[in-house]
Amino acid sequence: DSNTDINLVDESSPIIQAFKQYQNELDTKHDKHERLVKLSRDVTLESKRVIFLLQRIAGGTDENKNNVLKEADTKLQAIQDDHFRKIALELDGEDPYQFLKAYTAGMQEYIEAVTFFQYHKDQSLTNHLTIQRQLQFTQNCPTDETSNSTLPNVENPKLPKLDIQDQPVKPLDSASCESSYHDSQISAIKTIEVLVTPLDYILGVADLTGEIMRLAINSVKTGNANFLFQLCDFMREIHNAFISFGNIHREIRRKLNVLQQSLKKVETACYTLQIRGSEIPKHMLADVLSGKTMD
Amino acid sequence: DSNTDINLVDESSPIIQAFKQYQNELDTKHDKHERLVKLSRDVTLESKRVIFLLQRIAGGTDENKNNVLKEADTKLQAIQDDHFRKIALELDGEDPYQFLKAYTAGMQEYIEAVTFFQYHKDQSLTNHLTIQRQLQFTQNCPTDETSNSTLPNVENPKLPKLDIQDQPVKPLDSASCESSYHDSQISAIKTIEVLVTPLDYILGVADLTGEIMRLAINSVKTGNANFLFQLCDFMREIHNAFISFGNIHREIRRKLNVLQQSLKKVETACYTLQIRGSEIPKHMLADVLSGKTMD
Amino acid sequence: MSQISTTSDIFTDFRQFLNADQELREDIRVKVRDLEQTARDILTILQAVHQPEGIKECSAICEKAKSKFDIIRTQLTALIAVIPQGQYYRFHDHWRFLLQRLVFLVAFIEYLETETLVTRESISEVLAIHVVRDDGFHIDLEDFLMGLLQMSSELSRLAINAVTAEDFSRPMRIAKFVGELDSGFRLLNLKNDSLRKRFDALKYDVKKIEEVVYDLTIRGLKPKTEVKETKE
Amino acid sequence: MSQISTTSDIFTDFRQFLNADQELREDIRVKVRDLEQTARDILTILQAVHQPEGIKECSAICEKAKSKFDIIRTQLTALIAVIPQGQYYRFHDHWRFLLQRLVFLVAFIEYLETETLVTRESISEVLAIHVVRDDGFHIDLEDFLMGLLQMSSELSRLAINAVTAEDFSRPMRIAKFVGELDSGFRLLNLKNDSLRKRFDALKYDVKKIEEVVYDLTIRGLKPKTEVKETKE
Amino acid sequence: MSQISTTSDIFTDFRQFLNADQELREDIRVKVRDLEQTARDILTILQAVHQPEGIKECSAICEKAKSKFDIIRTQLTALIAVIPQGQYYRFHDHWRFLLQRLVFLVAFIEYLETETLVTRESISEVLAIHVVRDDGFHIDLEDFLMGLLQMSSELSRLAINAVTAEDFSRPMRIAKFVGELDSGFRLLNLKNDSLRKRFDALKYDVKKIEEVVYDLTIRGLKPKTEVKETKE
Amino acid sequence: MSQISTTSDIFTDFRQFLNADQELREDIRVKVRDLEQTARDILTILQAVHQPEGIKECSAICEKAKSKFDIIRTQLTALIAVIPQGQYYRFHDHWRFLLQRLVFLVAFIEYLETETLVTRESISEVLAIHVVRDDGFHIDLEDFLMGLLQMSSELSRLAINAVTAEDFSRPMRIAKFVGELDSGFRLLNLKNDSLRKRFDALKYDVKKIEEVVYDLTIRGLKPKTEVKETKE
Amino acid sequence: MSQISTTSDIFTDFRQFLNADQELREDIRVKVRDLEQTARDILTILQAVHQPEGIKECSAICEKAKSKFDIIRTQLTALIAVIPQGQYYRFHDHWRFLLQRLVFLVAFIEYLETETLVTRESISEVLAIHVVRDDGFHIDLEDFLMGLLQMSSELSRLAINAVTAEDFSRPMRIAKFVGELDSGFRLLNLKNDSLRKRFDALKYDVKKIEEVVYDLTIRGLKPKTEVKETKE
Amino acid sequence: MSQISTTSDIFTDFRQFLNADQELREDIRVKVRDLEQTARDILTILQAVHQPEGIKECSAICEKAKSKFDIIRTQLTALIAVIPQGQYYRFHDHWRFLLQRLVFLVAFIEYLETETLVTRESISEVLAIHVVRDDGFHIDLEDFLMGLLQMSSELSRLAINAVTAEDFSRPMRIAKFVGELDSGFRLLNLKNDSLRKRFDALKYDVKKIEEVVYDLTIRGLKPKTEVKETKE
Ligand SMILES: [Mn+2]
Ligand SMILES: [Mn+2]
Repeated sequence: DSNTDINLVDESSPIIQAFKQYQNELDTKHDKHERLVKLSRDVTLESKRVIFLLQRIAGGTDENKNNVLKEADTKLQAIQDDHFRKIALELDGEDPYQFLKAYTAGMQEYIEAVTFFQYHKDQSLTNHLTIQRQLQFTQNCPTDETSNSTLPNVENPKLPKLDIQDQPVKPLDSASCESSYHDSQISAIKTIEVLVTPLDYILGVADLTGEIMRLAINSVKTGNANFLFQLCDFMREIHNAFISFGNIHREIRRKLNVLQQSLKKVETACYTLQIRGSEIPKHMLADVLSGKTMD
Repeated sequence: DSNTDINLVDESSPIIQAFKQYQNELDTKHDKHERLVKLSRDVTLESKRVIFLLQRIAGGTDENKNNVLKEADTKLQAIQDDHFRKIALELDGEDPYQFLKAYTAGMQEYIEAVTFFQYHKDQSLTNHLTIQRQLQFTQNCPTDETSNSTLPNVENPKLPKLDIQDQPVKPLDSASCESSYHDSQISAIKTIEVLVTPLDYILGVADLTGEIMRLAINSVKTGNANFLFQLCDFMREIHNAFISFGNIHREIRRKLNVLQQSLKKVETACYTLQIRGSEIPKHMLADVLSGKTMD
Repeated sequence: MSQISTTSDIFTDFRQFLNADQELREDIRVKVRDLEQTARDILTILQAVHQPEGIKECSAICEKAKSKFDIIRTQLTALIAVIPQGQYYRFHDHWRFLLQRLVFLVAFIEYLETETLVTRESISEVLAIHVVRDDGFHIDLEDFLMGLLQMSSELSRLAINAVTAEDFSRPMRIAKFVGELDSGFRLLNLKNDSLRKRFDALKYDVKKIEEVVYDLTIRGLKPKTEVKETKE
Repeated sequence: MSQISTTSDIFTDFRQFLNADQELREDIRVKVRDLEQTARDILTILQAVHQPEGIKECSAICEKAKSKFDIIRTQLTALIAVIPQGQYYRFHDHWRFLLQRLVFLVAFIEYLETETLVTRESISEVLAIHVVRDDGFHIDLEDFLMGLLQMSSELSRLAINAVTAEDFSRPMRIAKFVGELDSGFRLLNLKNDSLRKRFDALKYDVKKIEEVVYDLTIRGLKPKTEVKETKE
Repeated sequence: MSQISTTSDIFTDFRQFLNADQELREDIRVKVRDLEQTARDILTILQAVHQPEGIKECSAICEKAKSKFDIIRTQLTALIAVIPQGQYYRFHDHWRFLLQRLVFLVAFIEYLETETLVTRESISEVLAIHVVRDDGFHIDLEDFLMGLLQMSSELSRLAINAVTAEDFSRPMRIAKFVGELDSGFRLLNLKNDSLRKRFDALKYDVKKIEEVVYDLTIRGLKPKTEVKETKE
Repeated sequence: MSQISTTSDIFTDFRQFLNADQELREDIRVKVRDLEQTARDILTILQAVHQPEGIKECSAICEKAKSKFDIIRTQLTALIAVIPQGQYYRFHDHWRFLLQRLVFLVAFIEYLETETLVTRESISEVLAIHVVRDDGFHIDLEDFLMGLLQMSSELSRLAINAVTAEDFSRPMRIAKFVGELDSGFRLLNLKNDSLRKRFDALKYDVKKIEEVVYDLTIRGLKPKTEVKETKE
Repeated sequence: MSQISTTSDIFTDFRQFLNADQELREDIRVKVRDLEQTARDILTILQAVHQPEGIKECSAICEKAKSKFDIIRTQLTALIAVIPQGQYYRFHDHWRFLLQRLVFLVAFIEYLETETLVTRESISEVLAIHVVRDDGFHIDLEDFLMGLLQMSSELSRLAINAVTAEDFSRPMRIAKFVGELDSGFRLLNLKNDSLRKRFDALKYDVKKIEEVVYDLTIRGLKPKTEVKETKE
Repeated sequence: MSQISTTSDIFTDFRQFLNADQELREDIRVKVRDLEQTARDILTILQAVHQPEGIKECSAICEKAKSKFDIIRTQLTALIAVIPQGQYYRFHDHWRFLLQRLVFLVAFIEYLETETLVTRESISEVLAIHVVRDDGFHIDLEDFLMGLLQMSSELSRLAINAVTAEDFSRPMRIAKFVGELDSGFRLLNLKNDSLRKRFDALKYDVKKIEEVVYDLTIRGLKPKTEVKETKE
């Protein structure tokens, strides 16, 4: 639209006609990339805050743990329903790998947050498919709201993974709701998603170990050896898996280094707890540390 | 607000009370930084498009020059009135240097665009003060619009530079208009600005020379030796100024290298034009190149 | 229910993914290398147009070059067969340069034969691939544009060698064509990437060709019959 | 009208700016260096608390350290005098580490004397600077927090040395204080910056102090009188 | 005319040579990759010794790891078969890290089983390759030393984890062993290269293990029956 | 006890080995440096062909340059004498650039004298080394090709300077020769390495020479008597 | 007790020494900075020779530049005064680039005025410093050579701009002069350092100037009256 | 004509100078390498003090180490002989690390023997070199300080190992000594350079030793007879 009114060149030339089309395509792509970068930055920021929130749980026995988990859950839900839904709309009908660089940073931070949350909940590692399903959405437009804030009508379907739809969706900022609403009239409800690549998943898990390490160090003072040893086992499992992967990807290699440092820190923490406990009988240890005796 | 409902710690502790305040301050600052980064990215993108638009003027004699300049002017005006006005609102009451890193990239690209525009207009270099004045705004809120697009009531005052106001302005995304409207009821019309640092100005000018070089190479084919020599003189003037600056700043030094390469390219273009012209009498040259003879 | 897997399962899965990925990439790499070899062969054939005698046997050279595209199509089909649906850009870096090269070759032949700018449609047809992404294996727009830029460099070289071969009208036509291409590129808003850098080089190609036109003009070697109607 | 200036004028102006800027930075650099020297002297005085005898002469040591703050205030006033209005962050890197160090020193003295956490207000008072940015030369919040983190490292060292000096109640009080500080820091949302990194180190300080408490506890060396009411 | 054919003929020869060379490299690359995968599998098996239960089942773990060396030997034989005579160093970079890793694995197993330092002879035997260069495929001395240094890092980690597993005598024995290794390396005149850098890490490992011994000593956990009964 | 002596003994052996190795490298380094100096001297002699008068005294210059090859042969013999059997590639990086330079020099002289492309056999003869790897010290094919590419840059410079010296037929012959070389290189399947990068420079050299031919053509300076009479 | 005072006394001495040292460095830094500013001013003056009109007023420009050397001499004298005997190289890095720049400036002026190569003696005279190291403050040979290399880059640029200013004989003379300089540098046995790297740029400058001469030759612009009348 | 010979003559001079210079550097390099080897041998001897038995045979170990200093002195004399007057700092980087290492060795022996801080005078005496710069070959103060810092790391390690060897009083004395050293360094106004960075490591050493003292204290292992009887 912007430059068409300028008559610099021979408008009738087929070359010029073709390049006008190219201009349009390029601008559309760059604009979409830019919007995705911004959404990704938002995801990063919000995910980081979830992680910090979860780090506020002291050890494995905190009495406020449930409250924290509830708040973290709400925040994660908001990231999915707000930011990721917008990303999914942008990516609808696209080859997601084309725009991967634009949102990979946010995705990895989000995976770190989600897996950390899950670990707090039940000491398990969230699998790839679960995370992918959380980022699938039915497209169902609110009637006439213009704001970007809460989208009450969006449902997170927890459906089995679907193929990416072919139909492209108009960018959000040009009255996207209308046009996508229009689409849905034709095609009924459809499912859109943000692709979680296996590499992003595993790099997010690598980052998770950094947070596990922080959690472990924080937990030493509780003297809960079992909890600490459990964290150490979990880290070892991830570590052993990573060393079996091989030199596939530069990023994995780089993160393995960090992971090894973190594991050493946790192993040293276990060592400290063990050697500290060696000076009194085992059964007294927990009491001492929980402050139940000798005060 | 977000974390206050979690009762992890002794709320009555003065330490905890203090840190709640710190949390609030830090989050506010990070959020503002984030908003500025995004605005800066927009400025970069829009400024780049202005530069590309201006590069479409062929040589110094293009008949569509006026149309292009008019469109570029409109676009620059939009960057000022839209993006920079928002940046100014964010920075109102702040030490602009605190957030400089967040918007310096956009600022430099904008300066490159503005100075390139000015050079096309009258072959002069826009001075620092002029650019600064274009980024001063009277704060005057439109009555009830919620969109961010056109702000018809904003006036660009071209007033002498004013000191930065002390009064802080609420961030844009929480119904900023209302609150700033409220402010203006108290304090009448006030002037806000985005600071243009001398360093950003000069680095923008350094980038300008890259565009001047492209313009010069494009102009060789017109055979307008005067125009080319004029560009070369302009670049030499900037170059000679830069070599007199000294090793003050790493960025300046780095850009001086690029500038020297660009100057060599333009000097070589002048050389080519000269040596090419040597094979026929001077007075025939322009005719030959404009295609007026021999066809 | 299947959703809950042990940590060990997760990593076993991922390792399988990595192995499969590596094999796939290996496969792609080999196939792309073969294609690059064929593309190089075609280019070597086309180099003949720069020889004094070559410019006159332009169509024979083009025919010879085109006969090789059967191989290209076969090799491309084999490549496409291994790429999973919707993952073109996952492996983009593997064939980015190959496709730019192929665009260049097809565009160069098209120019030599018809003196017109190739369209994405023609290229897709010649290579037997899709035009737009939605339909499958296609050519990324930026790669297409890079290919065109490579062609203009080759044309600026051809303008020089045409004069050596005493074909004085060709540089005129090349000048007009490349000039239009340059105008087209100026319409684009590029980022500071390789495309922008390559486009900057186009200015020098244009300048070079303009100098040839100038040289011919001042020596009265410019053909009287104008460039208006390009031969087709 | 004055707005239109020649290119030459513009660059002359900028060169003047650069020269003025360089001189100003030079001036700041020298003034900050002097402040750093004084801060180092104060720290050396405070080091005495780690000596076996030192812990008992805590208040004398603090008095001696505090007497040096006159110099600090004078030097700070001289520094502030040269900084242009509203350009604190322009030169932030020049004094960032100095202010962190000063916060640490004031906070450490405050703790030694009252066993409470210093407030930004107290620090501003001691240093005779402003609390908030709007009022002028102040301490950036992140620098303030860095200073507190430096203090907790020093306190973890003090807990160790207090035991050596056979003061068994102090580590208990330090443990409670640093524990609270740790809880405070956990409320913050940090970026991946130096503050985050430094905060990660705090975990190890906390751990160290907890180990001292543990060592005292299992040996029955923990004083009966509880840590509840910190002496003030 | 004859010149054309000559140049072209010569380069056709070169082309064949270069293609064969590239295929050889490809072949080596694939074979090395397979070896690396097996080596990684062995390493993963050995990681179990760091588990609290693992240290007690040391010999079972070693047996399991050793059973994989059949694969290694087969894969190595296949690799060696494709390397032309006298060109070991031409492809050295391809397998340098692999061989360091294999030395580390063999040396680590040897230590776990016998608590002695592996010799180059044993390694050659286990891998079924030559000891000295002149005889064919061998292990470069610097690669051998790098492997030993990798082992000492793993041992320093094991010393820590042994304590966690309440095996208090093992760190004593590790300390003695790594100390001797350190003395050995001090005899060498290392250049400023990767080996030197890695050796600096060994010094750090030694200190780390000394601290473990210290921790055990001061808590009276040092086993009374001295290190005497280690196999020597 | 025996363990200590063993480790120590083993490392004493290693020390001797490493020291001997380091001395060998030092020895090679010095010998290569001397060769580089002689090569530089030969190059300086050959530079004279770029002078206006030089091009006419081509054969005298070549004779002078060739007389220096006695020294080269003596120095090479000394170098070869110290290299252990089968370790050519172990020290390849030490003489890689030297050999490329020597190939360039021999090839350049050969071209100046006969206007033909040197063969690997001739080079081996001039340098008194082996042609193929299996026989001993030889020139790696990639180094040989690098040497040829260096020569073509020098020839493109010579084409320019020949025009200055008003020798208008030489650029024609150079164009033909370098064109053939270019076709030869196009046959090769080069990896993305230094050779490929250097080959890209050849394309630039070809273009440069084509422009010289163009300049001569358009100004009617191209000799009418065709390139036929070049020595072949 | 005496030990304490001893350590403390010793370090008090060190403190004084280090402080004095730091002040000296500060002093040198400021003095060098001033010299650099003057050198930059001279360079800016000399830039005028690249202007179309400038080349004709060469001697006026040189006079203007030379008048600034009084300041240089005064500033250098002040600098030399503070450097302790025998510590030239201790602070070499402080003035290394300054001296290279000064050599360049003096050499460039000398060339513009007399078209000869400046000697180290002339430079010492102009700057009023010593020629040889033993006598005191001097110019390191490598810095002198770097200065000459800077000059040849400037001359290659001047050759281009002289043509633009329609002075067609100057490029001829520059070509001859820079050619001699190139031959001179080829005599040297340069290490792989910054000098070697800079010398590679000279080779490029030489080629550039040869192309200018070529351009003039082919267009018949080479002045018939040869370079004879330059002062020699 | 005369110009050519002049440039050439000048550069021939330069060539001789540069060659001589390069040989000198080579000579220094070899001599420094030999010294480093001897220093390494001395360090290996001294490592014995960290062994459980070693700490008791401290003076025998020191004697053995000191006997090697004859070699050091001879090698140093040979080195000094080749350094031109007033060019110590020209080659400073060649021996900077060697001298730091030598200072460390002498200071460590001195401490082991007398438990006092070595003076620069003693070091000069032991090494038979000058104390102050003006007299000739000396030790730069910063290198001296670096040597002391290396010693304190070694002492912190010794404190750990002394406990392992059940020598519980030595850590007390080391704590006192290193504490004084720390106070000394705090007096200095260090720049942000390698010395400052190394000094930060000293703070860590001090903390480490304090923790040893703490461990001894809390377990009642601190010798009742206070540190009084240390030799002074
Ligand atoms: Mn994280
Ligand atoms: Mn630009």
